[in-house]
Amino acid sequence: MTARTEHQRPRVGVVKLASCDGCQLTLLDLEDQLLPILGRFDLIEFPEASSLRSHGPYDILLVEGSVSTAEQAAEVVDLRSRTRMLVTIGACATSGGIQALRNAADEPAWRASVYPEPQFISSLATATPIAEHVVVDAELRGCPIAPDQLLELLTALRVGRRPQLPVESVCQACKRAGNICVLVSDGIPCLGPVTQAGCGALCPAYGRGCYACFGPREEANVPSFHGWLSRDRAPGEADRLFAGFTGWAPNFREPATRAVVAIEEADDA
Amino acid sequence: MVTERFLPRADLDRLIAALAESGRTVIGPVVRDGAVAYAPIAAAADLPVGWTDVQAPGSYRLQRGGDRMFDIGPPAQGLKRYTFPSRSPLTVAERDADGGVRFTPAIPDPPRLAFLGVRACEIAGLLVQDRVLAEGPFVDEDYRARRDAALVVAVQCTRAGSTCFCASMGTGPEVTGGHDIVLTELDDGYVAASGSVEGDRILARLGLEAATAAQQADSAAGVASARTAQGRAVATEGLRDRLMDQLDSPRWAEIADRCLACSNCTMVCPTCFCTSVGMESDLDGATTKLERTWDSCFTGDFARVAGGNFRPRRQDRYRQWLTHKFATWVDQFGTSGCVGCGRCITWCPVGIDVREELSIIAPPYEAAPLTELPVIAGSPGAYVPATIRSVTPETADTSTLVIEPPDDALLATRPGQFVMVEQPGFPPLPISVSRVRDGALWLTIRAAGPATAAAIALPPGAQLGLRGPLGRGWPIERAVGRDVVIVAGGIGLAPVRPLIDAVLRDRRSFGRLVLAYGARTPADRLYVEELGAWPKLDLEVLEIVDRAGPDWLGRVGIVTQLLDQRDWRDRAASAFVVGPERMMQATVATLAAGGIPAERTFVSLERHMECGIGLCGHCQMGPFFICRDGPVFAVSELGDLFGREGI
Amino acid sequence: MDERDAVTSALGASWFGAGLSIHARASLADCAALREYPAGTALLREGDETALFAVVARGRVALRMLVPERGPVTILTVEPGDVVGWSAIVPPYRSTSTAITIEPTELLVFEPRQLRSLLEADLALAATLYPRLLEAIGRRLGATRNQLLDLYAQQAEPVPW
Amino acid sequence: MHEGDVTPDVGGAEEVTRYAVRQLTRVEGEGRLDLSVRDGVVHEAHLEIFEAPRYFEKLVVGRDADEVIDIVARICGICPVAYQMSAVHAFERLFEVEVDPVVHTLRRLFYCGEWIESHALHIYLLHAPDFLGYPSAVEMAADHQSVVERGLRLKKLGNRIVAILGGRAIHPVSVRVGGFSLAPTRDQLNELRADLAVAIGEAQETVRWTASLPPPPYAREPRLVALRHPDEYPMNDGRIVSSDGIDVAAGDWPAAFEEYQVPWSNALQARARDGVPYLLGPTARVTLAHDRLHPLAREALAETGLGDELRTSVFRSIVARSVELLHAIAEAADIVDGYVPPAMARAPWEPRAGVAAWATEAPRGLLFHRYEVDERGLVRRAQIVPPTSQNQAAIEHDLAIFAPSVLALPHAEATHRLEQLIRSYDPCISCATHFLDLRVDRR
Repeated sequence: MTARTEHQRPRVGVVKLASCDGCQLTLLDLEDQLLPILGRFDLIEFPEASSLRSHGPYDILLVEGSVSTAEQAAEVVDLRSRTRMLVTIGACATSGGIQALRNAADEPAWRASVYPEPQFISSLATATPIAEHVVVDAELRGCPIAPDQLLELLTALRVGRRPQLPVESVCQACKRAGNICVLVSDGIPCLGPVTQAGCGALCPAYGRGCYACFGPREEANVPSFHGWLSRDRAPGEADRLFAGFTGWAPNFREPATRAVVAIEEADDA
Repeated sequence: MVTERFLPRADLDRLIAALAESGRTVIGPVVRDGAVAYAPIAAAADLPVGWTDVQAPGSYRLQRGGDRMFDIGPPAQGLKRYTFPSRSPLTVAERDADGGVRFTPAIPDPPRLAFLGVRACEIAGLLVQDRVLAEGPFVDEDYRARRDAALVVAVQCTRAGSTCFCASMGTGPEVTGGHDIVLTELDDGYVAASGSVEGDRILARLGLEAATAAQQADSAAGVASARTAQGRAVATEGLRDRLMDQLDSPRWAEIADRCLACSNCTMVCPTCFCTSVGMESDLDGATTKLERTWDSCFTGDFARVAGGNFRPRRQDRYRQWLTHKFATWVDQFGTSGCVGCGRCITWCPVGIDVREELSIIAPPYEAAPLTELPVIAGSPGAYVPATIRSVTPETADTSTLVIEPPDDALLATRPGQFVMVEQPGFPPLPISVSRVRDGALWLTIRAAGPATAAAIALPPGAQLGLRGPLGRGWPIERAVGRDVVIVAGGIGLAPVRPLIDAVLRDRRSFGRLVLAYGARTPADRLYVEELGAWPKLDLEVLEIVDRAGPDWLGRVGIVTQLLDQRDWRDRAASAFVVGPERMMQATVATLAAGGIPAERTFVSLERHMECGIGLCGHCQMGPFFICRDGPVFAVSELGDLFGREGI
Repeated sequence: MDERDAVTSALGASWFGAGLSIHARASLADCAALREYPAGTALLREGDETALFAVVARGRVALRMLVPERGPVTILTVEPGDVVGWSAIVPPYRSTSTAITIEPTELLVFEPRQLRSLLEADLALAATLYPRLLEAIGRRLGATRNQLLDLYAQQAEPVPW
Repeated sequence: MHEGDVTPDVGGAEEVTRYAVRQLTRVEGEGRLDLSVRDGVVHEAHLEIFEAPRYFEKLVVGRDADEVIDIVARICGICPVAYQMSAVHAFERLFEVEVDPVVHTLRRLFYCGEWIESHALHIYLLHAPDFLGYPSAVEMAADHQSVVERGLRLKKLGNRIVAILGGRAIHPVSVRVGGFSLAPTRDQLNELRADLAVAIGEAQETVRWTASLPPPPYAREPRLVALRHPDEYPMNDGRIVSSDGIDVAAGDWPAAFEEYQVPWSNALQARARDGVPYLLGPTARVTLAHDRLHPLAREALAETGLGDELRTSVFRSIVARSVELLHAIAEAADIVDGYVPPAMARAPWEPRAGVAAWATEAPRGLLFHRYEVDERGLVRRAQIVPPTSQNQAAIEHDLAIFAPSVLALPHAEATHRLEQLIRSYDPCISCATHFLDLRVDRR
């Protein structure tokens, strides 16, 4: 009855660019579901977990990480050409990740300060999301992605329906969970109102503010919220809140850039 | 006259024990994570003794003050999460190997609770949700069961927070009903009175002294001070009309500059009831749990229809929320949707104050009439398995499923009504019925997305779940003795076919019958054989397509061109129109020019219909829930809502 | 009845002609003739000088445009009562589409040059004819806009699965 | 490219055979082994790390301590807790924060969770397939389903511990300077009891099982380095000691070690100031802190009867890892049993200027952090030395010794053996915060 039947198992690949491996590890973290999934999907490329390699073609390719070197920029185009459905997983792939903050900075200077022999480094001046290089069919947000969303994506792909990936705010999930708002009741800066849900409103549940792992939600009214947060804070502090793991996402980019530039200036001083 | 007794402070534990005795869990205010919230309590010591709160737009702070137990404003969230949980199971849908389906609706299993320390505004919130969920045309059984199983011990407010405005909404601070016991706190104890038989029984068991005149006077004075202490009021006189007159106010855009559309206001509101159906299915989609969760009209995909989002802008969403809360709610439920608890003000991350916005958007004038709605039964989890008899392709992307329901209820579907179709693994779909014949429902479905595509891919013999019949159908009686003009665009021919069947069955009761049908291309025309056969039954068929190749010898253009040279003035005609909203607007204008009045022009609105019975809120348009009050409306009913942006 | 009466009554019976004054109908009738065309007759060719201005009395005329790779596409059919060839009296007097009869069709035909000189000579006639003509073109424009919206097209957003 | 391609390349008169593992699989992150041999003599051994640079040392500049804790977790998705632990302890030492003793215990539980998850992942899903001759745990599961399922159960338990304390298994959110933003309730931890009890048995079984896996013949005497603490098995506290006398405070790593760059490698490496390569991780800890192991772990280790071989054969690291898996589970069970929530989940603190430096024991070995902090508590400079870049010299050293013994084998097999040797170190290459361009010497 489902859109796909047993005999045609989708060929799946899992690859990474510049990232921490956490999002692809999430697949292995689906412990209880892992073997059932491997029975229904043909995992033909997953170097972190298997010595079997394949160049595809892939029905589904999960891509982790951001494009940070010239090789990766070429690789992602090549991967796209061998993939039917390309899914970016995690903040690095969907918005560039925290390393994308260098896009707002003087990258050669960063290089020189981290490496004794910067001339040996081959790295692009920018770290950019996959969608800035090739067409992306679907994305899983998060730093890291949520295991239940990964499972929902795989289930939806198999059943042949649209996956349920809510675009609601973290606040909505937070209130549903019955948490007390840390922003209103404690004045703790929390990006929940402008951040897409998916994490289960973890940080407020653990008594701290949301730092936007899942990135800006649709209609994120950053100027208004930034203004409100700036009322009782030192200049620039509100900017830094947005300069996180999804700081390069279009809606956060402006304050995040201001934060990086301010830090650079303080550093030079 | 209820006798007022006196409960000494030390005896509050006896009251709590008495409440717990009957096996109830006592829910009261407690201090948690820097605020007061409702939670289970074992004794008076769990209450916020000596705490008070300072609430302001976008701010909530606890502070020490006095040594009273209930000297606090509305807790962080209301009792809604106990009577209408943020997530609740609807049904489990399963499909077996040979295509059969099985549905196991969740059985309400309400906890026995006793709410202690409930404020007047809180009770008002419960009463409003009673109207919505238990006293409307459809009843939410889970909600009703939870309400029936809960006891309410109210405490009248003797102080008011800066965000309180119950006095202006007429819901407090006095507790006037909806309670089993009501207390008023004094320094040394509580003036207590019962509001129900069970409440009276409990108080009697405690064997309390009657309250002295002085104690009664103190209590009355305390409540009075809470009333006078309330700050900025809301002018409720004629608020409904004042607000609806301001749909084009420039203020909406200004609010949108501040509003984060984060939905906190709707989540903390004690009356907001909008929900969405979520799914959890196993890897094969064979077993699917349907779960209902709180949703919000501020969220992006809440108002998403097949064609996109009909409330794309924050200003549309804020307008929907505010006008619903204070205006269209009155049309729908005969009461305001706001109880003046002020939570939406306190818990707004950017401190937007509805009292201020209302005073700016809709300055006062006189009052408005209320409307009532009939009561009928129904429940969002109640699907019945139905077996597919045949599947007939109509066009490249559209097929007609002939489905046999297990009982006759669905066969009573009237022309223009729809049913909810649920397939395990997919979200429920509202589908207009395109014919009822030979003990079967005919559903003509266009593959507009994965769920619809999967539905028409099902083989004969397979099953799917049906719920219905739902909605208000075509008012055929309004056309008897008149000419009948039926105008359909695209897939819209499906919902009018039962109407055509009906008028042809009783041909002599009507005058001229005209069907004007517009399709995208000749290949997209539905029911081609019938289009050829109907003229023989004295139904004039006019067809036109948007675009065509040289081999098409019929008309090309838009559907209004079939009608714009016609005049109906001499023969009082009725018109029935269904198609894309834009097409219906153009058609209604043409028909009006031809002399058919708005009162006799009926349209079927295709809106996002989630639960099918108006309980989830997705389908709202102004005062209407399309799937409950519609989908068929007289154009005169819709007024200027018809075709307005962002409604 | 004679040709001229037939022309006058046909004009009066049409949606287009019904909106004109008696005087206008009379003077127009002087330069008009009723003609029959079999199905498939090309009345006008897109881009050519407009060969005739006509009111459709009976039948159906398809207005077509040629789209490379897709062949001729019918974008509108002109029904009885409406006009075809309006570009005959609007500069630069060239047809905006190809007009072909797709049924046996009877037209009330006006010879372009004769009609134009008549309109230049009789300003009263021009003052009643042009508004009606604009109304006809306006309705056609409105219809075309609605067609542009492609209202019956697949509404669902495209998704990769 | 598939692994094991031969790219012969003639240099001068002599034949150079290059064993190139184009991309190391079943390691976290992207690395490559490049070994060139002349006349049967290992000429060069390169472990090249081509993980793209992410500049974490710069990303933490201008941030306060709690921000840094969130940021450094992202260096590695496999061992985020380790990065948070090294950072939080470094800052607490500088700010002289008095943390609640229960918080100290909870952090050990937290680390136990990560060790369990990381060790189970490596033992069962990444390393065991080498010994049993499978390309991955997927194929292995076909013949040994119950074994793989046991591994997944253990892994899941580790994830649950981290998730209960930190909200989620990867990049947890609760670690703050002074303690935790929220401490778990007794009930939350009690939910782990039953599973921990079962896991102890499964971990004992794991030790027996891995000890039975036959290693390729190989022996050498490595210098071992790990933390040592008077009464705790090394995790968050203690002094940095070596098998040959190095003994410095956890914050004084630079006193005995240094980072440097070698022309034939493309990753910044670390070495002892005396230049001798050294080995970190389970083997080093189990050897140097043998007497601090949980009794159950010590017992299970004794049963294996491996003795010196555990230290001298790199291929036995899977056994050392299993012993630590058992230790972590047993200690976690003890902590859960005796748990009473802290009086103060998060101690108050004031920032101060100075150098915050500390080292803790990541699953893969010693992880050193050093931050220069200004008076507002903002980081001005940072240095992060992950275990893999410290182990790299030792890995290459081993490759040079081990390679000749497999050169006689068919090329693919030899390549596989060499890769297996590298995997024995459980290299976590994503952790390589530094990166240098690949340069192959083509004389």
